[in-house]
Amino acid sequence: APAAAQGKKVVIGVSIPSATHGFMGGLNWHAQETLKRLKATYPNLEFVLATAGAVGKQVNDIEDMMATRNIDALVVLPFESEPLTSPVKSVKDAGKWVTVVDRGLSQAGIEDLYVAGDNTAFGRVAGEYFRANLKPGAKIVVLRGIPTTLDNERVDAFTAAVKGSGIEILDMQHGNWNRDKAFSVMQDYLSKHQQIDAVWAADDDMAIGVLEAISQAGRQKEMWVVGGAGMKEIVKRIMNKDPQLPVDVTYPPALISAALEITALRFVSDTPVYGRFIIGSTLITPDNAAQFFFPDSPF
Amino acid sequence: MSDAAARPLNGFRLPSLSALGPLLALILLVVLGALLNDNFLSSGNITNVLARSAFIGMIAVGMTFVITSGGLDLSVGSMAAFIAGVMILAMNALLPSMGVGVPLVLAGMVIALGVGLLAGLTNGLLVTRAGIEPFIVTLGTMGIFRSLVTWLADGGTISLDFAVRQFYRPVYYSGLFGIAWPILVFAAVAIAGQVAMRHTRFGRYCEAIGSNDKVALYSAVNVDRIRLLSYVLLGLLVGLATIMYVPRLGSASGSTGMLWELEAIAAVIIGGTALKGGYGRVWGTVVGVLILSLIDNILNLADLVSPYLNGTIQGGIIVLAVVLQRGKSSA
Amino acid sequence: MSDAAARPLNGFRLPSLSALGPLLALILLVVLGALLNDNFLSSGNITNVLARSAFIGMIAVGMTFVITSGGLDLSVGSMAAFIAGVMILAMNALLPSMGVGVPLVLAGMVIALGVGLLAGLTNGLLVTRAGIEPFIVTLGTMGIFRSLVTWLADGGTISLDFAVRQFYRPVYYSGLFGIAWPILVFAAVAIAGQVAMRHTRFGRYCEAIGSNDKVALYSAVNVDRIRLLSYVLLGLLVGLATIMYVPRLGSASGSTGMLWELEAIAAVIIGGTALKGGYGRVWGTVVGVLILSLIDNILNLADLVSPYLNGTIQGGIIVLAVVLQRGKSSA
Amino acid sequence: MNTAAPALELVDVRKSYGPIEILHGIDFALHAGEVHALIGENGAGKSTIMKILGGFVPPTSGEVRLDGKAAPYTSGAEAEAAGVVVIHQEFNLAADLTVSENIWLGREIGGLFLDHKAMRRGTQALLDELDCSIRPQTRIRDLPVSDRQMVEIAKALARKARVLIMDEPSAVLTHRELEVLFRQIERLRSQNVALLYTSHRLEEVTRLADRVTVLRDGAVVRRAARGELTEDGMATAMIGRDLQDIYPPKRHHAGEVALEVRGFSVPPLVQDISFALRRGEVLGISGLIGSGRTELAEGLVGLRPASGEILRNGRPVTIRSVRDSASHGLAYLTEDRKERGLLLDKTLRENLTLANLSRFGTPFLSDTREDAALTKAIADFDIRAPRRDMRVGNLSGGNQQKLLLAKTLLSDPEILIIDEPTRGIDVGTKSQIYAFIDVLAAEGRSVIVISSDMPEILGLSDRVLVMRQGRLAGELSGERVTETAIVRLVMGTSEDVGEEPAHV
Ligand SMILES: Nc1ncnc2c1ncn2[C@@H]1O[C@H](COP(=O)(O)OP(=O)(O)OP(=O)(O)O)[C@@H](O)[C@H]1O
Ligand SMILES: Nc1ncnc2c1ncn2[C@@H]1O[C@H](COP(=O)(O)OP(=O)(O)OP(=O)(O)O)[C@@H](O)[C@H]1O
Ligand SMILES: [Mg+2]
Ligand SMILES: [Mg+2]
Repeated sequence: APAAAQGKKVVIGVSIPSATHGFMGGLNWHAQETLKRLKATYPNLEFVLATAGAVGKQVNDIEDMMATRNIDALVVLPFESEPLTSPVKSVKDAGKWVTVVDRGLSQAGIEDLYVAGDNTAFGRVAGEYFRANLKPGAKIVVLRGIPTTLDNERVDAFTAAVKGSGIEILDMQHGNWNRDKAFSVMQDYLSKHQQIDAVWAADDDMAIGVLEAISQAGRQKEMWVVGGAGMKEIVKRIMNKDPQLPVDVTYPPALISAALEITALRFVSDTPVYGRFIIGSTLITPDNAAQFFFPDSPF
Repeated sequence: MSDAAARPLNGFRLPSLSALGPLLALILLVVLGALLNDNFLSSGNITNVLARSAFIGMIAVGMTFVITSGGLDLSVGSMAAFIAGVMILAMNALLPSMGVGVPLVLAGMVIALGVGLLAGLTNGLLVTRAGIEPFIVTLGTMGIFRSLVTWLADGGTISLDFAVRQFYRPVYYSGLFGIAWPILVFAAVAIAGQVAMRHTRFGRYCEAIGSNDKVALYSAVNVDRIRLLSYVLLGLLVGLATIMYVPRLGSASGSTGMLWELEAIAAVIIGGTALKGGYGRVWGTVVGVLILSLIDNILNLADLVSPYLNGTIQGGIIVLAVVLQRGKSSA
Repeated sequence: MSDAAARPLNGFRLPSLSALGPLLALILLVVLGALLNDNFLSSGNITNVLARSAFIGMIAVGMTFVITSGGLDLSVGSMAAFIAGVMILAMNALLPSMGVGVPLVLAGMVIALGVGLLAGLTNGLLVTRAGIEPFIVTLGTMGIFRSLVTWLADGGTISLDFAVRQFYRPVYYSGLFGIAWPILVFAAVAIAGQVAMRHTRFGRYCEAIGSNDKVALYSAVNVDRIRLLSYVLLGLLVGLATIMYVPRLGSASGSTGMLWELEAIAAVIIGGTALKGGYGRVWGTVVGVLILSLIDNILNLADLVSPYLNGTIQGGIIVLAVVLQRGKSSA
Repeated sequence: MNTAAPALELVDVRKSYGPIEILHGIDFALHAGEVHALIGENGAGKSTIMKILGGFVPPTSGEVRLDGKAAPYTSGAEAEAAGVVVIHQEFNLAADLTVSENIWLGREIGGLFLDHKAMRRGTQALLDELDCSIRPQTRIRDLPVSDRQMVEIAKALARKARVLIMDEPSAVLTHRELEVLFRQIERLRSQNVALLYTSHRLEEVTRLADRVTVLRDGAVVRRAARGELTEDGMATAMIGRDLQDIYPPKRHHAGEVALEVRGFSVPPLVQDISFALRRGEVLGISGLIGSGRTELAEGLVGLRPASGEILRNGRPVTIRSVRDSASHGLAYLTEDRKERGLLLDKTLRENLTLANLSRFGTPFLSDTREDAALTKAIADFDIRAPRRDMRVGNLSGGNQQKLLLAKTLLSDPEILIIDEPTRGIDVGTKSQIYAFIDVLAAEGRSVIVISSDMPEILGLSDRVLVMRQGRLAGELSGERVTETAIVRLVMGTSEDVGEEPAHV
C-alpha cells in the first residue's frame, strides 16, 4: 500500500533550474503552483523545492536533500544530462523514487518515471512548417539558444526538416534564449541580409526581441517569425491571427506539473505509474490556440 | 634650470599614445567592419550599434566615477533589472488612475530615477558608513536586486501594459533630427560626464580620493560624501539607462541586465581608467563601450567558422585593444 | 622611551577582532544550521559541504596569492571548464590504447595539471610581459577558455567514457580514514597555502609586491617572476580542482564552472585579504569558502517563502558576514 | 687621505629626462673610510646622482665605476649584492609589511621556510644598536615618518655595505636620533666603508664630512676637503650668492588670543594639553620623536578623535574634520608629504589647488585661474620643476616640500600649524620660508611651528612649548628660549621616574 495512504509523511524533493529565462520562469511558476495545490490536497505529502542556477549547485541540492531532508522521492529536471546522471543514480541506488523531467539522463533505466517534452519534435515541427509554407529559394535566419545539447537537438532536427526543400538558411547565431540578445542579433541580421523571408527564433522570448527588431526596421511585411514554447503573449497574438506570427511550437513548461502530479499519485494511491510520458510538440495555429492560452501564468 | 619656473605655460598637451590606444583600436574595428560588410557603415547599422551601446554606456560613465574614486559596483546589471521591474509594475498600477499619456510616462521615469537613487544610496552607505569593501557590498546587492526582480516577476517576465508601451515606445525608437533618443541621451551623459570629470570639483575629488584617500582627507575633501555621491550618481544613471531600456522591449525579467556590470567595468578599463582608481577618463569609457558593441556587431555581420568561437575572438580583441594602449609593463 | 627597547618581545599576538570576524560569521552559520535541521551536523552533511567546497576552495587559495600580489583572475571558472574538457577528451582518446586503469587516470591528471599550468602561464605572461591590467587579461581569457570548451563540445557536453568514469569516481566519492578525498586534498592545499603565505619567501614577496611593487623591485625581489608564479600556481590549482571535479560529474560543457571566479574572489575578500593587495590571509579564504558553501546548504535546509528570494538572503548574509569583520570605515 | 682607486666613481655622467638634461657631466668619487658630503640646492641633482651610483637609474651617458672598473650592476638589487647600499630620500618601505619583514625583504633568513625568530632577533639587535624603541612586528603603516626613517637606516645597516649612500637621512630625525646616526656613521667609517651623505643642515656636513662636493643646477661647482669651507662658504657656493642670517629678526608683538586650547586630549597618547595662541605670534612646539606633537596637531584640526575645549577668538568651537577647521581659519601642514600631503601621481596644479578648489570656480573650475595660482606659487616658493605638467612624484624632495607649503598657505589661514615645515629644504629657500612665516605673523596671523630642527625652533619662535610623552613638559618664552632649556625639558631631566613608561 502507498506510504502516504497509511498516514506516514512522505517527502518529495524537487530540483529544477532557476528562473533564468522565460521558459524556465514559466516552469518555476508551474512547479510552485502545483506544489501548492498538491500540499493542500494531500496533507501527508511534504515537498522540498530547490532551484539551481548552475549544474554544480543542482548536484549540491540533491545531495542536501538526501543528507538532511530524508526525501522519499526526487523529481528532477536536470540542468544538464551528463553531469546529473551519477548523482541521480546514487539517489536511485539509495532506494528512492526518481522522476526525471524533460532532459533525460545519459544512462537508461535509472528513473522510475520520465516526463519530457520532445526536443527533436520541437525542431522538426517548426522545420516542417517552414518547408510547407516557403517556396524553394526562400531565405531564412535562425536564432539559437544557449549552446547546450538540447539546443543542438532542436537545431539539428530543424535543419534536417528543411533540408532538400531549397530553403536557404542564411545565418545561425546564438541569441541565448534572451530577448535583448535576440534583439541585437536580429538587428544585425537585418543589416546584413537584404532578403529574409522568415525567422526561426526557436523560443518565444527570443521571438519577442526579433519582432521588435523587425518592426524597428519597418520590414514587418517581408517576413514572419516562429518562436517556440507557448508563451501566453505569443499564443494571444496567434489567436488574433497576427500575420507576423502565424504559428508557434509548444514545449509546455507545464510538463513539470504533470511530473509532480504523477509522482504524488504514486505515493497516495495504488495507481501504477512507471514509465515514460513524452509530451509531444504540437503546432499552435489560430485554430487551436485557445487551448494553449493560460492567462495567469507569468510565461 | 631655475628659469623653468618662468617659462610660459603650455596649456595644450597632445594626448599621449597610450591615451590614443583605445581610439586606435576603435578605428581599426570600424575599418574591419567596413571591409567585412557593405552595410556596416549604413546609417541603420550605425544607429543600431550606438543605440544599443547607450544603456551600458550611461552606466559605464557612472562606473567611471566610482572606479576613479577607488570603488567598484558589481550590482549595476541587477539594479537595472530591478529598477525596470519596479518601474513597469508601478506604471501598470498607475495606469487605471492616470490613463495612458505623458504624465504616466513621466511618473514612471521619476520612479525609475528614484529607485536608482535609493539603490545607489544603499551601496554607497554600506561602503562609506559600514566601511565594507565595495566588491563585497555590491556582490551582495547584486544578488539581492536580482532575486527581488525575479520574485516580483514571479519567475517570469514583467510586461508593460500594451497600450502604455505603444505610447512609450518612441522614447527608444524615435529621436530628434534623425538621431535616436538613446544616442542623444548617451551623448549628453558622456559630455556631462567628461566635463564633470575634468572641470568640476566632484571629478577632481574622485581622482584625488582614488589616488590617495588620505591625502584627500588631509586636504579637507569630504571623502565619504564624494564616495557616496559617486555611487548615487551611478544609481541615477542606471535609472536613466532603464528609462531608455524599458520602451525597447517593454519588459523586465530575472535575466534582464545580466552581466552588464562586467561589460560596464570592462568598458571603463579598456578606456584607460585605472582599476585601482586615481585616474578617470570618461571619453575613454565611451570608446570602450563602442569597442565592445562593435565587436558583437562585427561578429554578427561576419561569417565565422563557428559561432562557438565568438568568445575567443571577443576575448582576443579586448586584450589586443589594451595591448595597443599600454606599451610598457607596469600594470 | 629607550627602556621600551629592552622590553621582551611578545612574539605571539592575539588575532584582532577584525581577523576573527569571518570566523564568527562561520560559527553563527553553523549554529543556525544546527537549529534549523537535526541532520545538519550529521557526518554525511558535513562531508557533503566540505567536499563541494573543495573545488572553489583550492581555486580560492590560489586566488589569494594572485590578489595578495596585486593581481586578479577572472578566468578561473572558464579555465576549469576548459581544463575539464581537454582532460576528458584526452582520456577518451587515450582509452583505446591504455585501457581503463590507473595509468589512464594518472595521464588525465597530468594533462589537467599541464593545461592548468599553461593557462596560468598565459595569463601571467600577458600580465607581466605585455603589462596589461590583470582585469582585462583575464576577462579576455575568460571569454576565450569558455568559448573554446563550447567549441570542443560542439555546443553540447563532453562526457567521459562511462567505464572510465566508474573507475575514476572514487577520487571524488571515496576517501581515506572515512574522509573524502576532495576534503583531504583541499585541507592539504589550504595548509600548504597558509604555510607558503606565512613562512616562505614566495608568500612574503607576494605581500611585498601587492603592498608596493617598487619597493619590492628595489629589494631584489624578482617582481615579474613572483607575479607570473602566482598566476601559474593558480592555474595549477585550477587543474587540481578539475581533477577532483571531473569524477564528480564526469562531463564538461560551456556552462561548467560558471561564475566560479566570482565565488572564489568573494571567498578571498570575505576572508580578509585586501582586494588591493598587500595582505593575504589563506585561512581566512578557507573560512570564506566555507561561509559561502554553508549559506547554500542552509538555504536548502529550511523552507523559505520563495526560492526566488534565495539570492536576497545569500547577498544579505555575505554583507553581514563582512560587517561583523570590519568595525570601522576605511574600505 | 686616500690614494687607492676610489671605491665608487662617476665619470662624466649625464642624465636627461626627456628633452631636459638634469646632470651635466658629473665627475665624482667616493673613497673607502671617508665620508663624502654632497650638497646643493633643491633640485640640483643630488638624489639623481645617488640613484645612479646605486644602480637604480641608468645614466644617459658616462660611466659608473666600482673599484676602478665599470660597475657590474644594472639594478639597485644587483648593486646591493655588490655592496652598494642606498638609503633613499623617499621611503622605500612596503607599508603593509612589518618592520622586520621590510628589513629582511629580498634576503630573508631561512631555507625553504623562513626563520622568523632569527629575523626578529636580528631586527631587534639592529634597532637596539640604533637605540630605537620600535617593535619589530609593527606594521610600517602604523609608524610615524621619523620611525620609518630609523627603519630605513636599520635596513641599510643590515645590508653590510662597503659603500653606503645616504640621501638626507637626518631630515626627519631629532637631535637624539641624529647622535645615534652619527655614531653609526663613524663606526662604519672606521670599518673602511665609503660613505656618501647629503643634508641641508650644513652643521652636520661640517661635523661629518671628510670631503664636500657642491652641486649647482646639475654641475659640480666646488670640491673641498675637511675644513676648507665654512658653513657660510658652502651656502654661498650652493646658491651662488651670499646668505646672511637666515632667520628673520624677532619683532612680533602678540595681539589678543586667537586660539585657546583647554584640557585637550588625543587618545591614546596626548593628554591634557592647554595653551593659548595669540595673533601675530609664532609658537614653537618641540619634543622628541613620538612625543605626540603630530597627534596634537592632527587632533586640533579634526583628523583624529580628540576631547577637550577649543576656543577660537574666545568662542568655543567644534572641529571634527579638516573642513571644520578650515572654516575656522585653521590650516595644517602635514609632516608626511608622501602619504598625506601630496598626490604623487598628479601634476603640480592639481595638488596645489586640491584643498581650496571652491575658489577656482563653481561649478566649473577655471584652468586659467588654477594656472595663475601655480605661476604665483612657483615664484613665491621658488619651486623648481623642469616641467609644469610633470607628476609631483618626479619633483625633487625639497621641491615637493615647497609645493606642499604653497598648497597649505593657499587657503590663506588665520592660524597655521606647520609640522616640520622645512624638512629637506635647502638653506636658501629656508630663509625665504622663514621670511614668509614672518610676514604671516606680521599680518596678525598666528603660526605654530612643530619642528625637530632645534635651530629652527630657536630662530623662529616667540614662545616654545615642549612636549614629552604626550604631555606638556613646559613652556619657554622670551629670554628663556635657549637650547639648553629646551633640551632639559625635552629629556625630562627632572627625572620623575614614577611617571608612566614610554608609550610604544
Ligand atoms: N623621473 C623624473 N622625471 C623627470 N624629472 C625628474 C625625474 N626625477 C628627477 N627629476 C628632476 O631632476 C632634478 C633633480 O632632482 P633630484 O631629486 O636629484 O634633486 P635633489 O638635488 O635631490 O633635490 P632635493 O634637495 O630637493 O632632494 C629635479 O628637477 C627633478 O624634478
Ligand atoms: N597611525 C598610528 N598608529 C599607531 N601608532 C601611531 C600612529 N601614528 C603615530 N603613532 C604612535 O604615536 C607616537 C607619536 O607620534 P607623533 O608622530 O605624534 O610624534 P611627534 O611628537 O610628532 O614626533 P615626530 O613628528 O617628530 O615624528 C609615535 O611614536 C607612534 O608610535
Ligand atoms: Mg633629493
Ligand atoms: Mg610628528
